[in-house]
Amino acid sequence: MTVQELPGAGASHRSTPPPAWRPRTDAAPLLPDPEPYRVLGTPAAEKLDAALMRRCYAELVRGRRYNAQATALTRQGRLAVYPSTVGQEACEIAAALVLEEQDWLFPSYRDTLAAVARGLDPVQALTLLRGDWHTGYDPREHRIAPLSTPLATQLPHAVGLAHAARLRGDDVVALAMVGDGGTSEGDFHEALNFAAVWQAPVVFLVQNNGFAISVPLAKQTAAPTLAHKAVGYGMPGRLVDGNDVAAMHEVLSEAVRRARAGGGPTLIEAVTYRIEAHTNADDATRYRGDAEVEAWKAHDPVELLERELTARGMLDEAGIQEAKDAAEVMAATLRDRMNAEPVLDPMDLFENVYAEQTGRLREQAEMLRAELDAEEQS
Amino acid sequence: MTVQELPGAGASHRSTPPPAWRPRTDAAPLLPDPEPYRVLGTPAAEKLDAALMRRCYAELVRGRRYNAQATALTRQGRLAVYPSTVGQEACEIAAALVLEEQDWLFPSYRDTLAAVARGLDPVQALTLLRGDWHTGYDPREHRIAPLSTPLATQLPHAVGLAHAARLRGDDVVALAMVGDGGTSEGDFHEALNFAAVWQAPVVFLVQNNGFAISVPLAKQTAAPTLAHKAVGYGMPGRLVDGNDVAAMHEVLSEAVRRARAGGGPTLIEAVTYRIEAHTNADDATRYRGDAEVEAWKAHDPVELLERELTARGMLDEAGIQEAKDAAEVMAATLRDRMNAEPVLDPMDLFENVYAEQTGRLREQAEMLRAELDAEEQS
Amino acid sequence: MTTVALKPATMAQALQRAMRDAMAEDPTVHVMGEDVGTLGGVFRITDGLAKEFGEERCTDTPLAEAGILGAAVGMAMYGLRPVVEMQFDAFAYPAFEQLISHVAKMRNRTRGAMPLPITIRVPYGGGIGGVEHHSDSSEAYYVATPGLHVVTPATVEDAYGLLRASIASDDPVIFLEPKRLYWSKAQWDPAAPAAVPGIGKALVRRTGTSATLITYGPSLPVCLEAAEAAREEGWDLEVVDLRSLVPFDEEAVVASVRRTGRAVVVHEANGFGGPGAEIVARIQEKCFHHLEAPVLRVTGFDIPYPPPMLEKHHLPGVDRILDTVARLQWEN
Amino acid sequence: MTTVALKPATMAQALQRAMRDAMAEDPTVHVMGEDVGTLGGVFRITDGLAKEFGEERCTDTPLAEAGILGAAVGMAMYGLRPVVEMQFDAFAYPAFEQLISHVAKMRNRTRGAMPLPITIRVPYGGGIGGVEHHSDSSEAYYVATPGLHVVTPATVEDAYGLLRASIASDDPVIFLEPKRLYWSKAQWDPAAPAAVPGIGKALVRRTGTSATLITYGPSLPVCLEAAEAAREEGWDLEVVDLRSLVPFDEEAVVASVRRTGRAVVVHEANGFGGPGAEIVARIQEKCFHHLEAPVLRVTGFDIPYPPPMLEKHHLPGVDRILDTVARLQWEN
Ligand SMILES: Cc1ncc(C[n+]2csc(CCOP(=O)(O)OP(=O)(O)O)c2C)c(N)n1
Ligand SMILES: Cc1ncc(C[n+]2csc(CCOP(=O)(O)OP(=O)(O)O)c2C)c(N)n1
Ligand SMILES: [Mg+2]
Ligand SMILES: [Mg+2]
Repeated sequence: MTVQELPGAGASHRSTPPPAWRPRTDAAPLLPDPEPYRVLGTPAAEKLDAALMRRCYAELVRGRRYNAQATALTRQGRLAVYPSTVGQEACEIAAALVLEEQDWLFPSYRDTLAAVARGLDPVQALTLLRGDWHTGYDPREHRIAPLSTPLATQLPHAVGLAHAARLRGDDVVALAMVGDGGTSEGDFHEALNFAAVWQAPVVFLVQNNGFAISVPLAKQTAAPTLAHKAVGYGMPGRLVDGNDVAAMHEVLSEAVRRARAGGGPTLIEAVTYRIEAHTNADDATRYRGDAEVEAWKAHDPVELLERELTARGMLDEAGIQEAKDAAEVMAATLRDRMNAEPVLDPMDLFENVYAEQTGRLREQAEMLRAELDAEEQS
Repeated sequence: MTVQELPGAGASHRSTPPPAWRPRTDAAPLLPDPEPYRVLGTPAAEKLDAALMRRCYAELVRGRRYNAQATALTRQGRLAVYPSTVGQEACEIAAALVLEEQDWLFPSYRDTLAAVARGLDPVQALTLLRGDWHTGYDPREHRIAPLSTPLATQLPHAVGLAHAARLRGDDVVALAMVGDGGTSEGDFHEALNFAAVWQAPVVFLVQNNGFAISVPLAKQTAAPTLAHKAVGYGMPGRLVDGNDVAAMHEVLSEAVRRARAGGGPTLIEAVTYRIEAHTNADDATRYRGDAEVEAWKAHDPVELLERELTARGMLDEAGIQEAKDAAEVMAATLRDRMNAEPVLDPMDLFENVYAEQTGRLREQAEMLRAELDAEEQS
Repeated sequence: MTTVALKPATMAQALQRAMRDAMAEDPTVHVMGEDVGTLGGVFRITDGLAKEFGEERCTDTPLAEAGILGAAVGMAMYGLRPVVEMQFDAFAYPAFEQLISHVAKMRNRTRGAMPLPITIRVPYGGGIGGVEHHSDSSEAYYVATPGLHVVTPATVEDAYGLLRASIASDDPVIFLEPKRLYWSKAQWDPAAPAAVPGIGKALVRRTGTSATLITYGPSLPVCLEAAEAAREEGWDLEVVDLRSLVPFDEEAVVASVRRTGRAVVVHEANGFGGPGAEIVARIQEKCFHHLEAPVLRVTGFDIPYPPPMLEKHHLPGVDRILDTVARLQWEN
Repeated sequence: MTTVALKPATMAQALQRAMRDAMAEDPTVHVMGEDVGTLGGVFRITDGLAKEFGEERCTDTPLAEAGILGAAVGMAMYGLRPVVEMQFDAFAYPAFEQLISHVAKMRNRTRGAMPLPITIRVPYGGGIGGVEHHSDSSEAYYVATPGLHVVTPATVEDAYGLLRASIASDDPVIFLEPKRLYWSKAQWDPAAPAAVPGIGKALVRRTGTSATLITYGPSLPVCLEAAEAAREEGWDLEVVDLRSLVPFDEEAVVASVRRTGRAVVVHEANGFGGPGAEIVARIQEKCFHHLEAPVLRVTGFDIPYPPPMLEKHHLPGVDRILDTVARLQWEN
């Protein structure tokens, strides 16, 4: 006996729910694939663009060398601190390569490599980590936002900038980078929500490198994957092998294209691994075992590409050597330039607090001036 | 030609991604149904528990009357402000009824009705909105957290409390209420994430009443439904007709049971509608049309249940009258009690800032004491 | 000399007009916040702007203050001039990290390359019978943060002029709107609003010789009333309206106190660690040999904001100001 | 009288010990924060606690400060005594709304029914060569918020004693740990730690007659050094260590300044609107007729925290303190 057959039970006691009820979009296309998308070592590698892949390879080799050089600089006291991206170079490089000139990159504190790969002078990129001025470059010149130390706070900036560009009718996409740990912050949530509501041309790239300092992903989230977070904002989520530069390039490019075409934001989770410690100041042996690190080393982004390209005859010994040589040149130049002690003017402390110095800053500047003069004389 | 067939392309250039890759849970069971769950007016109503439904009916009628009385009190100047839940009574009542004695309710500023239905003295529940002390009751006595005005901030409290109870081995579930607008706040995100990671016994009830003051849901989110947000945290999301008290009771009970059994948190989106303005101070005609309100009035939670129970012979005229009479008694008592001007002691201002009054508070208290004495004498 | 038709206008109207005129003059000015569009804001300060300039210029955002301010940062990075409304004082707190770590620091950390011309409008203070979290005087947090300007009007004319100046500023400005003065009225011609003053100049609202009352925002009318009442006691009080807490017009304050030799700072915010402390500290430093008595303060008590039924005891009132003036060691 | 084996211990060790002893004595004490468990915190202050008491008592949380503090509120509502670690000063800002609107107010808004015994440990201040956002002195925000205690140790012994007292307090305590003193050492016996002082009492760390230096936390060693150096100039400086900014030990400060007649307040936080302003305001009020000179301040400049290569110019140092003492109108 169904309710319809009940005595007195007719249309009268049922009501049609108002239309606001219907889900406004279908969730299925937003869901990521169950497995990270891969190209290298799969049939999809068939269609690799040789020129692009050789460029990626050169950048990966350079990126790896950059990481090594930066870490060496910390040991020599030339850098105060360096968060390495060894193992994550495919993410960093792909992020830089998929953007057009007019697009914007919003790096986290870890992403100096992406900034460098986008064309930023490595010395300028490392200013912050050297203990020199906070931002060593003009963000507008390279369209690279300041490296963001407060986690996830750069994400709403990317949304606002992309939204503003769209309102102005400009063809600009913003790519914002964040770590797995950063996805737990409220700012991550608010940024993705704003982006989806405004259909802003933003791509959110989460580098899931397994850890937030010492905290493993399992203590960070219970989500099936971080890419699944997309569905809650009404944007597509993509899961991709972050060590596969070909896959990274393809998935990021697609998201950038979509954003550029007015299709709105995308959330991409790149599954990768931080091979080195959190920074040179960290001791990773306190929270993870060698076996895990070794397993990931066997899935190295540089080697993955090198093997694929070699196997396909797209790269030979000479090509490898050429990339390595170029990287060595970059490293040597960087080392030399970083050896020069930067010269900072203490009086700059009072500049750029406001457009115009306030009275109290003038007073304080005078005091410091007098102190410096006195020092000089003694 | 697949990659395997390439000359030189063998196992050597493919690598098995490390195990941390696999999604840790299956997303499918977390996804809400595409349509809000309903019982009233559907075949599922067959199995209604008559006693429970009569109780719900009495509470709904009382709740509707309570709303009317509270709004009347604002007109008489007895309440400073009242955020009405007319149209949302099924959510409020079900939330109160599904909890055990030892469980905790975390209401938002709108949810005085849920608190009252849980057994809180309505005068105490309304203290805040009257302009009297912020929280008119001892939260521990009824296990009802203070009404939360800063949106979504109560959600992490619910998580922490539920987590603490679980650590202590106590059988306690926390039910936290929030509006559709509140889901955009960072605190919503952080609370749900903590709950899922900790597998805390919490139930999150979002009353999607279509608006955050004047802002419609379409400007708040682009998600398929708010229930879809659950998947990003790895908890199940449920979509339910918030005007169908039977459906609400069932879905909430199930989530509470699950939490109690150690199954972790659930996110429930109750689709409902705020029939009246945001508060008595708001003018809803500025942002929505009558037609929409009328459509929702035709899907009224009290009438829906009344029709169903009447049609099924579970409720007759006498039963209806009885519920109405009881509601009138409640309303009359409330009106009378709220007519009595509360007596506040200004010297209480300095109490409970700290466990012990600090020196400066003692000074300030002395000053006020002297002022009050002087006033009295003049 | 033209005759202008002065009509009674409220502070709310002057604020609305300031945004309207700024938006009309400068297409990069964008207003954003919760309920600012269709509704015109819960205080109706943005009334009509969405209609006149479109929802893209006056935007109802999702309900998330950090997101709002964070998005405004990005918009400003791209060259827009966002005017953000925080619905109430306490609801600006979720945006605190964005404010402190980015908004206040961006110009400095980019060595001037990326200034952020953002105006953050915050209705603040009590006296309107609001339930908890709706009446905070949060200025101490902003004042203690280098990189922010902190501005607060006390009159209809200043509401217009200071808001225009704030929107025109290339620096971030916390624009504190005294809620309980929203409906205060003055003769003011919206068709020919007064010239826009710069930020950072205090005004002597009443000259006097016995002592100086230093105040701002919602406490200005109270101080003026107290000054009137003080005449009966034989005191001729000067009243200084700071108008901006940062930059702080030390010159104007010091000049006044050197003249009168006595001073009382009046504000609603909690006393301990409040903005008044800084003002007192500077006065005693710069006027040490001119002071006949310690500089005193009349402020909100050092308690969380009380419920509406008790707020009158918390707020600085005429009697408490006069009692304090009486303690300025007149016998010496 | 027992002989105790004094060994050199660091402030970091004393803090760790304080938590360990509190956890051993009281099962309701729970430590939580980012990286506090397995890693023992980025400064290793919670080292070994997870191992000794289990991950449920010393918990690595997800990376979300508002969530951490909000969850701690709920845990405290249920009767636990959470000790929250914020990883660095500037990373406490995301939790600001929870702190101001709930933690500070809960006891008051529930009329005493629901006190929140939460200790919020915040490593603060500069001088460690940290990149931006890692060296803020954020105490002004906390000091201006009624309902919070604000405590900061300057010695190894106080690190232990004050942290124990803070954890034992039934009120929320902002426990500010001077980062650059983490590795400072003193003779201290971890097996028989000194008796736990209550919160709210300042200490005269050095007696003197010429003038009083009032300071706290990271600036105490600098002031003591300045006082030594001042002997050469013929000044005998008294040094007061506040130890807690809230409650503020006005009696101790006033007593000292009345004795010496001159005072300088020293702290790293920005001067304008900083905690020193309040201290100056109170001294001039309570010591007016004892003061030979205005009360001066040596503080961080009113700028965002500078990059490591310039921080030495920003931080109050011995010379700047002596220059300021020299300005205390000795000729009069
Ligand atoms: C708001 C905030 N909280 C805490 C920190 C301290 N902190 C710096 S890096 C880090 C871990 C970040 O992890 P993840 O987001 O996964 O990025 P990864 O370091 O792995 O690149 C933490 C906690 C911070 N920088 N900002
Ligand atoms: C953090 C915060 N921001 C803003 C407000 C102001 N405010 C009060 S109610 C409200 C709308 C809430 O909408 P929703 O969450 O949908 O709940 P509803 O009112 O519909 O029950 C707003 C913006 C607030 N209380 N808290
Ligand atoms: Mg990570
Ligand atoms: Mg709503």
